[in-house]
Amino acid sequence: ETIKIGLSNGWVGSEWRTQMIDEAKAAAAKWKEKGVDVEVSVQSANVDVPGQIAHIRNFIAEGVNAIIVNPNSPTAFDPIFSQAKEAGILVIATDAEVSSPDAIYVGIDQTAWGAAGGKWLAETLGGKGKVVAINGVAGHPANEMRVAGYKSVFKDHPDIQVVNEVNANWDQAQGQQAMQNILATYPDINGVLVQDGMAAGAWKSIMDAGKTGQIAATGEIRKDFIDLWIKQKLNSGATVNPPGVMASALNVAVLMLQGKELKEPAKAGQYGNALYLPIPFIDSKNLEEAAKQLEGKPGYYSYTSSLSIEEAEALFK
Amino acid sequence: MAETATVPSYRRAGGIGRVLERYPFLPALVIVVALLFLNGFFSPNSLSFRALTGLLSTYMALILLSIAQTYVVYAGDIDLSAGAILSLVNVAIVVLMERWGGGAGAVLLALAMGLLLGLVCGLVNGLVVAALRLQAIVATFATSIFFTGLALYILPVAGTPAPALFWRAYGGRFFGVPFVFYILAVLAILLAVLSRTRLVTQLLAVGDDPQAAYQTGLPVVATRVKGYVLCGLFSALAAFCITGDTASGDPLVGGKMTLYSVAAVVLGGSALSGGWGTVVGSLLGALTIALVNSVVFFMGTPSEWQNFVQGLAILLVLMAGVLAGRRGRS
Amino acid sequence: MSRINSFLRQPIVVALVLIVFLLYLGEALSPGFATGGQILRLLIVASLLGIIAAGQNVVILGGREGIDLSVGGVVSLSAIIAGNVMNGADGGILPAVGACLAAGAFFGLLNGLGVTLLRIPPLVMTLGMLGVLQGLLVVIRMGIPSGQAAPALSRFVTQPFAYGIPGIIWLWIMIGIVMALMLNRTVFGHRIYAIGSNEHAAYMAGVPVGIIRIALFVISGMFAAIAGLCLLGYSGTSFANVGEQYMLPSIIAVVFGGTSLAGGKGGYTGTMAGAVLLVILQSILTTINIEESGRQMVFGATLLLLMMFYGRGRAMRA
Amino acid sequence: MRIGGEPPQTEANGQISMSKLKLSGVSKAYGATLALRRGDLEVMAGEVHVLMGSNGSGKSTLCKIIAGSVRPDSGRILVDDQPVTITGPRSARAHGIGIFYQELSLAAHRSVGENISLGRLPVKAGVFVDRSELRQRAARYIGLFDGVSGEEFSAEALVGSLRPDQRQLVEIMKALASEAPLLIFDEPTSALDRAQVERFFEILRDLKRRGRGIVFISHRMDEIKAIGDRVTIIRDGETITTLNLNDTDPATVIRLMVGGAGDMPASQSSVPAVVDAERGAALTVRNLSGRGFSDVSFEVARGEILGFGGLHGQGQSAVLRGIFGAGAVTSGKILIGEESFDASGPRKAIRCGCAYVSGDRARDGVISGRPIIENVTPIHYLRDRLMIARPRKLRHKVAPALQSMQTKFASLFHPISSLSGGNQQKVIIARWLIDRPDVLLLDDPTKGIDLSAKADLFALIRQLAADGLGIVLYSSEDAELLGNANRILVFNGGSVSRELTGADRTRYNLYQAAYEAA
Ligand SMILES: Nc1ncnc2c1ncn2[C@@H]1O[C@H](COP(=O)(O)OP(=O)(O)OP(=O)(O)O)[C@@H](O)[C@H]1O
Ligand SMILES: Nc1ncnc2c1ncn2[C@@H]1O[C@H](COP(=O)(O)OP(=O)(O)OP(=O)(O)O)[C@@H](O)[C@H]1O
Ligand SMILES: [Mg+2]
Ligand SMILES: [Mg+2]
Repeated sequence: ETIKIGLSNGWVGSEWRTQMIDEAKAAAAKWKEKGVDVEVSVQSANVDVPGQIAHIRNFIAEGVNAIIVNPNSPTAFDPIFSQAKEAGILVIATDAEVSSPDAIYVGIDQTAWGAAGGKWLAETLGGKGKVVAINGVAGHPANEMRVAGYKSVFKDHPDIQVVNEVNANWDQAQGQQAMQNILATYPDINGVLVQDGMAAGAWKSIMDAGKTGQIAATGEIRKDFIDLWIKQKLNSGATVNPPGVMASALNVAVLMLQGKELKEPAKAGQYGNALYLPIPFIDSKNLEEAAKQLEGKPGYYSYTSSLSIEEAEALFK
Repeated sequence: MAETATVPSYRRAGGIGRVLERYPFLPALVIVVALLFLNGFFSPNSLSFRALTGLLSTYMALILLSIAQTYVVYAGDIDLSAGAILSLVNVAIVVLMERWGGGAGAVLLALAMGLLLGLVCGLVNGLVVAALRLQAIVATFATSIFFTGLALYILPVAGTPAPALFWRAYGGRFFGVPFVFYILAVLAILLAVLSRTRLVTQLLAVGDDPQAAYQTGLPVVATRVKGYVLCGLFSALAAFCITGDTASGDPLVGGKMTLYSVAAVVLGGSALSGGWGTVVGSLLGALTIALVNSVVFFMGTPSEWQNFVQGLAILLVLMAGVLAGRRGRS
Repeated sequence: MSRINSFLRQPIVVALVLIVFLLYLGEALSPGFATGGQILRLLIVASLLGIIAAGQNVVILGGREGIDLSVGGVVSLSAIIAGNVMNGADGGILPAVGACLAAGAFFGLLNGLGVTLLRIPPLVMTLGMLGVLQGLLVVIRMGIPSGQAAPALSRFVTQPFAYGIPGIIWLWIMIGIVMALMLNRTVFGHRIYAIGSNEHAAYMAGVPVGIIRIALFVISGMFAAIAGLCLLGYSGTSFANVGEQYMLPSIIAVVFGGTSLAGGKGGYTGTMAGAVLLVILQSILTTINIEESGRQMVFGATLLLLMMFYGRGRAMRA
Repeated sequence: MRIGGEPPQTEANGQISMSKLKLSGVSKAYGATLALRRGDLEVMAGEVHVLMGSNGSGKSTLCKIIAGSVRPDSGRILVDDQPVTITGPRSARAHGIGIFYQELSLAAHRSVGENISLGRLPVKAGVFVDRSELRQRAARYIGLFDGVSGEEFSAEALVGSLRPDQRQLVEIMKALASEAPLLIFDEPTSALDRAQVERFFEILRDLKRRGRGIVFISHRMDEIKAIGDRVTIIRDGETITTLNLNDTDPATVIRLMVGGAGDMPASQSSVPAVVDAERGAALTVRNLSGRGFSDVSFEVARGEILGFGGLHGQGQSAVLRGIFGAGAVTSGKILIGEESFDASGPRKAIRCGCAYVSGDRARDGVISGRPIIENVTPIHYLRDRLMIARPRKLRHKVAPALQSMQTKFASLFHPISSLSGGNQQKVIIARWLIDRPDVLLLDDPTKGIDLSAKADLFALIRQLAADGLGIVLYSSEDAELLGNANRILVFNGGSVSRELTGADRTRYNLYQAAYEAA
């Protein structure tokens, strides 16, 4: 009997999302190898919130068994998810948490993600120094959680002074411009906390300003950047938000549809519906290893990890 | 002195042209019906009463936003801040409802405040564009940044849930009929009433040729301001719908909807240059956008092609809307 | 006296005065803002915007509600194509330039054909094209590996090239000169203004209106492509949707430069000043330490305030 | 009758509330252009007061000041001897002033009926348009022009789909519908045919009888004689004098209008009926059909001025546009000289030596907002296939062309919009004179041009003919045709109904031919 799973992705602005979908499809193929017929149907396009709600409606109309969604809003899906549940559909959110009690979240803890970067920076700077933060889209939940994460870490390091925080909308070029402006007005900063693709941009500005050796800044996980990291011997550390989260979520979904029960029910997070996955971290210690995983991949390919079927099974009774 | 005299070439409309002159939204209607048919062909389920109700309740916000946009387009203006107004009203009412306890009274009061907020935003746009005479595209882009900032100030991060009373009513049924159909009915009456007002005729006359309208003695500035106010009010109504459908506040929720609303207006056969159009067309235009998105999926388009096919389909329908609208006018 | 007055009212003079004022303000708010090096770096960003705005400018000058919303998509596409063609090798620069210009010209041509042959309003045509381009970017990225900027290109954009000034700024200055010559000293330029002021009269005077308008969109596409290429040099690698953030700012730069959105009136020199003005304003906002919501409100309000200096429509009563 | 919502300004039987309007010392400058230096005017109830002055003398400016759409710099306006401030068109209406604008003030996508009432939309319940009142009003005013407004003219027709003369009728109806005690008509007849003008004059006379005051502007002497009571003459923005038309003769009026020089239009009696046949044909048209005309054939010899006559919109303009490549041609043959050509567009036609001047200069001619010189050079650039523009180098070619028509301008680099309508038209004509064309197509070129400018223009046209050009002249004024054309083709229903040659070229025959099949 076929298990039908709908994947909804509401934003196609980055390669990370593409890789996320690809890995989820690959995970479905793995199930086929094991004799479980998992069929995915994908909706992936730039849509607004109503557009993504329409994605879910389409899946309900199609009669899928489970829906995995990378949501454009944390709370906007409550009503539609409850409709999905009424229709007997399992709903899993990934990459960004949702408030709906009718869904579970399988992915990383964005707050912990932010905290990991903050922790690395604080330790690298020896607990003191001037720091700036370049954040993503203001008002976006993932961004706000990450910000909360590093802030909580810095609370324990009173000598770390956050001199400015700017938003560069997860856009590499904007991150680069923001860094440029920051370097001009705060020439004496020691550390930079910057998220995802913007890190490549920020580092570009740092290198252009000839301050590569003087500044520690968080990095990112695309092959392009990791190559640069090694070559330029950057003082960097990158928290990994692996594009494999959707694949992990898919594995969990299949097992749940097979009637298995989680050992520890998904009860974590602010909404009490999260199952958090481990967050890998890349720094000078395991940089070479990360580079090895990415060998031969295209430049935009992100370092990834996901629960294998076996690892997922281990989570269940 | 020369600008005022440019009047379009004189040509008689033929048979089809005449029908289109009367019912400019006809092409949009044909497209919507065709898309519904395609949807049903690829996925019969998607034409079920339940699915159609869902479609309406999800896209009611875009429908209202497109109607909002239509009234400024009537006068030859444009409002790139409509989506930002929607976001602002969305977060404002959600926060107010929560603060006031989420009861029926709180909900109604918050909605009233939401309408007022929409009105004020529209007024700001109107004053900036019509009274200060700034160019509409850039000025409303600037106000959209301002409104978004305000929305972020009110609700820094997406989240606060709307009271269950509110969204359950929006998604619920009364006497066995889904609530959105009541909305649709009220909307139909409202639009019919509005279309008979002097304001709409004046908006269209102003959009046709502002200088001529002024010389005729029409209150051009006041009319354009009223158009923006109407747009603000309908944007607020759109915000109510999105709040009903999403049950939460999100300061960025309307960001992408603005350009869709402009597209919907064009799809409906209205002229962006003003003076010509219908709100029914815009309603159908919004439905077209909704249906294109799902048809592309139900057709089984591979995921990496979905955005492209949608983009292409919308471009083609936009062209069709413009060409048909032109036949109606000439 | 009235001559001085009208000189002071020229958009470009207004822009220059505002630029100086904002630099002072920036320096006052955050010392170090207006140093030479930083100004150069601001100019690099301004030139990226300014090059896109050059295409936007001619399309707007050509009238009939001319506007090109697809520039953002073309910039992204060009950056992706360029990254893949050159893939980190200096030898790949020339082919990349060719490929980008061809792509930019192609989509400009499509825009132009839609606008002239089918008479689709430019806003609609280019908005639709933007959607298509965004979709195409997804498709393309699936098929080809992303590439790196050639070192020479990166140096050209970010490092001093001659007299301590980066190559991209020289390029921008050259574009400025070419644009000024084209608009004022060629028949083509006069024809742009002619179709922008009164298209039908231009047609009756033998101006090939359609061809010119198509050419304007092609030019716009090509400038956007050049900007995409430079953006690749600026950021080192190509990535998705780099161009989108330039779409509306490119229009604002044109408006700040004193070009009327109604067409037929304005020029590029003002637009260059407008681009600088906008970039300075944005970066002042980045450097002052306030909440993002506050930044956005200040930015929106300031834009409105600045617009009061420019292109205000004529009063109904003369 | 009561108009819903608004207090009635006038009664239907024509009782009025204004008996005198007086302007004194009104002035207006547009930047450096002094459009009006000192405008004085006194209009009484029950008279048709003609305003005369050459192009750019400030007539329209004066009218717009009264109507509130232009803000005067100085001067006083008195209604019934009470000083009033007119703050805009609405306020002018409230003071009892209605106007017909020279450039019209219509909404192209609204119906005729809506346009008629647009300035004073009837409302019910405070906010809704009173459709039935709207219809009644439309019927009332459309009825006034029954029989002369042309087919397909109805309350429901969209104004944008009407012919120019029909639009002018709508603007007239709109002015009438204001029911204002004082009505201003700024060149209301420039696109009307004779029958329409006559009907309009009947209406004016009726209004006059009912005690309305009327300001009337036209450049046509015969119209002024037919309808005017008094005339105020404006020269260079200054009111010269006001005269009783009964006590003056046209020559005096014209002398006052043009000032000291007093050039009279050239005597127009001795136009030769035939030209040298040896010079050969400049333009040959055989069995030409297209939108608005069918099976038109004629030949124009070098040195000949061929006139097109007949009522408005009988295909004259369409033929000229068709030849020039700017209008649809479905079949037929056109030869310029000996060479056959098919005008795929104006570009081709211009390259083949065709020139076309339209009376609708705002639409077809003026590149508004650009300098005068850029309005003169495009044809030269095209014919010489130039790529580089050197306006300053072209001055020596441009200046003589402009001077040949006594064009008044301050500098070649000032925008063309700083000139009056007539001078703008001269600039447009000048663009064809730098490189001599072989064929000159004139499509009612003097629409709205004053008498002395007309005289200059026709002197030039005859000179061009003498130099060997073939000229086709379509004019809505019989005098222009009779005074300049060697032969006249009278159009009716899209084809040539009659050819007038030699001694047949009389006013009577022209009338007769125009009306006989219509
Ligand atoms: N909007 C304007 N801007 C600048 N100059 C203007 C404007 N309107 C009129 N003028 C100038 O004012 C002067 C008077 O123009 P006006 O239109 O009143 O003349 P007119 O007597 O009506 O001429 P015509 O018979 O050609 O219609 C002209 O020199 C004209 O160029
Ligand atoms: N000075 C100029 N600068 C730039 N482009 C120009 C210039 N002049 C003309 N062009 C463009 O080049 C095109 C070809 O110009 P040209 O005048 O040679 O046309 P053509 O080939 O002779 O035209 P046709 O034979 O179709 O009438 C024109 O349509 C115009 O768009
Ligand atoms: Mg006049
Ligand atoms: Mg005139």
